[in-house]
Amino acid sequence: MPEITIRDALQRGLREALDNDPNVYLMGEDIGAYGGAYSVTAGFLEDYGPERVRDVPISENTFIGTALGSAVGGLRPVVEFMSISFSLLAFDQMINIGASIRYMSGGQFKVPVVIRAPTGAGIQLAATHSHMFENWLASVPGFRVVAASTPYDALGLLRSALKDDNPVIMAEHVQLYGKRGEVPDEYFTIPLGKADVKRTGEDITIVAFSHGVVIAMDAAGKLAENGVKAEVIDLRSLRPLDIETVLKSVAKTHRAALIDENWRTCGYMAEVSAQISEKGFDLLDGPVARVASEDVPAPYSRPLEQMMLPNVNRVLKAIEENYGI
Amino acid sequence: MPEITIRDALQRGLREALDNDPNVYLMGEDIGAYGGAYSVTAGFLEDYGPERVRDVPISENTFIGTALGSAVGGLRPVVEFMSISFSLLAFDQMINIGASIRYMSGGQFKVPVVIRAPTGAGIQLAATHSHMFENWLASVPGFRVVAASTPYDALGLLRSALKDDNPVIMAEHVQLYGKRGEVPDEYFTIPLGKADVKRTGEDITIVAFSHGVVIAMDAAGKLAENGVKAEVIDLRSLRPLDIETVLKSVAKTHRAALIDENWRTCGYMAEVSAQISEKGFDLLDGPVARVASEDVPAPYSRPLEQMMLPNVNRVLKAIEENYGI
Amino acid sequence: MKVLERARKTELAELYRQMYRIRVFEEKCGELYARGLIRGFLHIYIGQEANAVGAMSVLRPEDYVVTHYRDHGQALARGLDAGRCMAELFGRATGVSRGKGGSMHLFDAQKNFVGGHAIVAGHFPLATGLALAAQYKREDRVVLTFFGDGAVNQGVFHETFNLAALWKLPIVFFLENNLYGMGSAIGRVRSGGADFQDAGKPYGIECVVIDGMDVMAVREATQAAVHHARSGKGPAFIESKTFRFHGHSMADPVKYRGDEEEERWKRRDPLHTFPRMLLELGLATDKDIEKIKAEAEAEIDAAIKFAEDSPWPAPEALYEDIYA
Amino acid sequence: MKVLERARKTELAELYRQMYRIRVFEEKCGELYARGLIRGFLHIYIGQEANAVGAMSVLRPEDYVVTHYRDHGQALARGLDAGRCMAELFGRATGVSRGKGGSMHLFDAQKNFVGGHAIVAGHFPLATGLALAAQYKREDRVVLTFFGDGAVNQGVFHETFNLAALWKLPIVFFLENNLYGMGSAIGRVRSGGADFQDAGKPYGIECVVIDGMDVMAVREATQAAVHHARSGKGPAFIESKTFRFHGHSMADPVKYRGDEEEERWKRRDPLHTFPRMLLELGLATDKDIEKIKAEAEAEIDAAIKFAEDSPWPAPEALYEDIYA
Ligand SMILES: Cc1ncc(C[n+]2csc(CCOP(=O)(O)OP(=O)(O)O)c2C)c(N)n1
Ligand SMILES: Cc1ncc(C[n+]2csc(CCOP(=O)(O)OP(=O)(O)O)c2C)c(N)n1
Ligand SMILES: [Mg+2]
Ligand SMILES: [Mg+2]
Repeated sequence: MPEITIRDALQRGLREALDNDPNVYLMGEDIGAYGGAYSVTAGFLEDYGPERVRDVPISENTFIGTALGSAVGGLRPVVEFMSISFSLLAFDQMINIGASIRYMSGGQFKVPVVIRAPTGAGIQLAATHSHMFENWLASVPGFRVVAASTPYDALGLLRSALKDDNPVIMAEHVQLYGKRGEVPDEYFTIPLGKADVKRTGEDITIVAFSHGVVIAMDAAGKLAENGVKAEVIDLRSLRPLDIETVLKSVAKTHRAALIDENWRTCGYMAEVSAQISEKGFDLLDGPVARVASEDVPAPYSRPLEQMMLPNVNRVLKAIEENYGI
Repeated sequence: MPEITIRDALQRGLREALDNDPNVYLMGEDIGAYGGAYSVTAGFLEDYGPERVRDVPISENTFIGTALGSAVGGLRPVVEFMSISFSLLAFDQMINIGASIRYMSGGQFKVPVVIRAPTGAGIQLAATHSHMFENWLASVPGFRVVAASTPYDALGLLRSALKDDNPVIMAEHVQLYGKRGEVPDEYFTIPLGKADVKRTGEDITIVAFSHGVVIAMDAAGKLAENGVKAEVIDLRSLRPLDIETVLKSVAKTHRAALIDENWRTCGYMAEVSAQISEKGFDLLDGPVARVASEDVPAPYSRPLEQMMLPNVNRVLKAIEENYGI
Repeated sequence: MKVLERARKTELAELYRQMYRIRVFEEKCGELYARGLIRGFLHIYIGQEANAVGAMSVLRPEDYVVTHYRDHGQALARGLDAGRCMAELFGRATGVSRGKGGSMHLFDAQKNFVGGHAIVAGHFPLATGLALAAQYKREDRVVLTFFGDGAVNQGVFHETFNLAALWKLPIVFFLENNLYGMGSAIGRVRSGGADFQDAGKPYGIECVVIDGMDVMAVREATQAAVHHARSGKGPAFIESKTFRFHGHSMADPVKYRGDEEEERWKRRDPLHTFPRMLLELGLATDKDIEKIKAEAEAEIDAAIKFAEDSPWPAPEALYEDIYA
Repeated sequence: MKVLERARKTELAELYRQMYRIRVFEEKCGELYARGLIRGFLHIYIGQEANAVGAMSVLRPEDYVVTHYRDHGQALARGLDAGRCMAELFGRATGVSRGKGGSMHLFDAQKNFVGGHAIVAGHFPLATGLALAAQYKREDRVVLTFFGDGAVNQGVFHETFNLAALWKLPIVFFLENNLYGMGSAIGRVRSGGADFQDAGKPYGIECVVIDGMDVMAVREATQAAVHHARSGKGPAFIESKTFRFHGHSMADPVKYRGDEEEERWKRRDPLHTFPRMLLELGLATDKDIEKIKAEAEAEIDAAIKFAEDSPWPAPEALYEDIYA
């Protein structure tokens, strides 16, 4: 199978949508003439023109809200935040219109929009530019939230998002755009709401999403060196959460470690940890090991930033502490 | 001891601060001529004048940011959101300036500001006006977040907040402004970061905050009728979280029920549940029972809204399911 | 000639009828709120009726209407069923939003009435997006969006004016300047003062200032504005000088303004001036007026009865309408 | 006479010196970024030096400066230590922000330099709040805040202009209009076009338009603006026409504009025109100029050495500076 990057996968998915559905258009800051801050839409303006590849003024609340409004009006926008950090400025529109207009109107309107958002730390952009709000967004009824860790998942999830009639937020980790992986030429999709077992094992379940999956796979590799067989679950979808797949694995391994690049306190994995312990109370041999970003604003300096983020060593240490393996 | 309402307690604390510290001023939408949406500042404009009781245009991002800036400039603003729902519009300023400027500058500035925010559902304001963002705000390093359930706590916490040199968010539940309770005339404060045992018991620990404490106390009363002695812990402070007090109680009761008016998924109690199970793994006789708001946008219609919110029956049912008591 | 005159008379009578039924609806709402049958926040429209009625009278069915939380007048003028609106205020299953929206969030997709929005200025991007959809799909539709003087202070006002003008979107911004945003007189919260003519200047959007107590003036100005937007020339902007006779919401004791100001505006109440004009010009008789009133009162009484008799939402409804 | 002339000469030489050291600093940053010693996002100021230098030259030490992420020029012109700035860009413990802020978040409380802010337009409320604090405390201080043409499109621009004008706050808004916000030529994202004179009109804030390639023009206009703000007349607003010679950030291949436009602007490079003028008017000699250059180069070399020799932050630093 051909190997492509996550960026390539996103481009393929977006081009398909533009080619096949005239109501799909792209919108975002500098996605056109500039080609996108992370080059996901490079070349699109040339191919699809300014009506379908729309550069917008720097006014997040309005351009996101406008995308939502156009979806209510029958279009299917794919709108890009230059960074999920800037979504803070658009939370009102996202939540009070995007997630709520259908409910508030008693089901009269739908909002078929895909919101793409580069997320995450690790490239030294400091506090204002290194946010991850997946946990917050995933707590909002009305949204779907997905996060791919491979090109295959990125394309499959994007295709499903583009078929869904609700606001779907795709959190794209900035460290993963260049990540390579196999993607078949044949058409496939990945349902929203299904986790994926990225590696099977019997001794411990490691749950992660987005860039955390890279850490999880590395950790599983290290554990294997000591004869410990880790199962790695890539949640892929944060809302809805596929807790069944997690519990099934924990029922087998009796151990769970969670990797979260959110701030630890009220991070996404707090919910997963809570659910494992609440629903799988009798399954566990020891407490869930939760490894997350430290509760500090993201620092610029590389050694500090690296300390802040989860890494393989911290995962191995937490597993060892909780389970002695 | 004299009985006063939470509204009275807040008024007393604010007047003290205005009387004693010339750098304290109040700012918010319609807090002056109108007297505040929930009348907390009624009469203040007359007594302190427009320089210290400042009405602002409807522009949440800017007036909150201006308050933060004036705090950096040496003042000690107390700024009021008309509703925590509208804080969505100011999240950028709150997080990227309020919570971060100290860190980003390597500790050169401080931001002594108290942000007061009416919060919560239950009075039929529907989806856009019934939010609780305590969980999100409590996940942000740099903030302190408190929530009082009694007039005594409200005054004590407000006094401490006014002495703290960091942004302190006071979430004030809209259903509690009129709640009465005893408050001594003598000066006292309540440290930020300390939970309070509102009722002692040996059989089960019920953890709550804000309006949830009212439900918890009612539930404890009902349980007592069946001879079950519940301990009720009012967290009071959501950041920092006083998990020690919670664990101490669970070590005694071996059972825990949590009440959360946040949406269930990634609600604040997800973190508390996770920490109890992670840190108190061997303490529990059964899984933590978590009762939260249903994952739906808040509906207007009264029966629906009541169904959405936690109540005594749901708490009792969850306790019975998990612990058979 | 006779035919034309009769048509004209009917049209004028219809304007009066619309204004009157809104007035009655709102008066009843006030009573029902006091009795606890309507809850949450309730913002009534009394005094401003000429705006919704005049403006809406020139729209086509396919045009979109988007407004803020003070939305009963717009909803009724747009043709939403009074009974289903009242049922919404009662929180009943038969409400226009199935009881989930309440007073501030009325919706009716059939009428292209896209809310009812309670975040001040939060409906601007939605309205802009609907206009973008119409433009993109080459549909012959305009968006008419209402807002208050307080909304101009929100940043999103500036952002949407910029975007709508930049893309020449078919949208009419209708400002109901009633001089107060809640308890805040404009001059206390806006550096530009109480007049908004300049507000669109930086975006190249001209403002037409009109008397919002005169339903004919509203109608005429909106006709021109809609024509402007419909013909591809981009957004139009109307500032209507008007006044709400009661408090901001039912919770408001109105301590921030004087009786004298209220009295001055009440003398211009369109519910008095307009029928008087019709009578004076011989365009209606006392009997016509009485008939309209009686019918409107009966309609609203029936609406209340419909609401009272309507069922509460079923418990399952709590979980419905979240996802499409 | 002699004394005055000498003072004048020294002043002019100082303006040149400041511009030159910024230029060298920025050129070196570009190289160091390519070598991976500076990381994150890096936005350099080359071409715009006359703005920071001219404007800052009229401030008093107690005045506040607040700017956006393209902040090296402002930082140096405000008197921040070049070595500690460079150390910040290297992420070292000796950096002005202890290595926690990086290029986009330079701070120095001693110099009343309150950032370095990376959210476009996000520093407006902070600047407004500092001005409010000064006014409230009856301090004789003004706030000078810099921003780009892209920032005007954010709602918060409108909100702060309104608030600052409403309360007559002592603040100078200095717009460096370099014609592009990242890859977006103004005309493609702003309905008002490339000129900003009207942008303050709705708030009653007059705009002075100046040539941002002429350090003397910048100085003069800022002097007047600061005087206006200092004397209690409220905010002042300057639009400076300028240009960045390089890409938006180091990641930008600058595909959205033509060479010809760049060449045109480069002919007006203040680093060429200003010393040429000094020489022509006999206000400086070739030797003076060479000396300034050599000193500035030495200063920046030393700054780099200081940064390179500086320690990384200690691990404890991760948890410090969150709470006061
Ligand atoms: C973002 C936001 N801030 C504050 C409020 C509270 N609020 C509701 S209406 C209102 C006044 C709005 O005044 P205006 O726009 O003039 O409309 P009017 O009520 O006069 O019709 C305020 C402050 C809100 N709903 N949303
Ligand atoms: C809220 C927000 N949106 C987008 C960005 C990404 N961004 C950084 S700088 C920039 C362009 C700003 O242009 P301008 O204000 O003209 O300043 P210049 O870079 O030209 O100095 C953009 C879009 C950001 N940092 N913050
Ligand atoms: Mg108004
Ligand atoms: Mg620019």
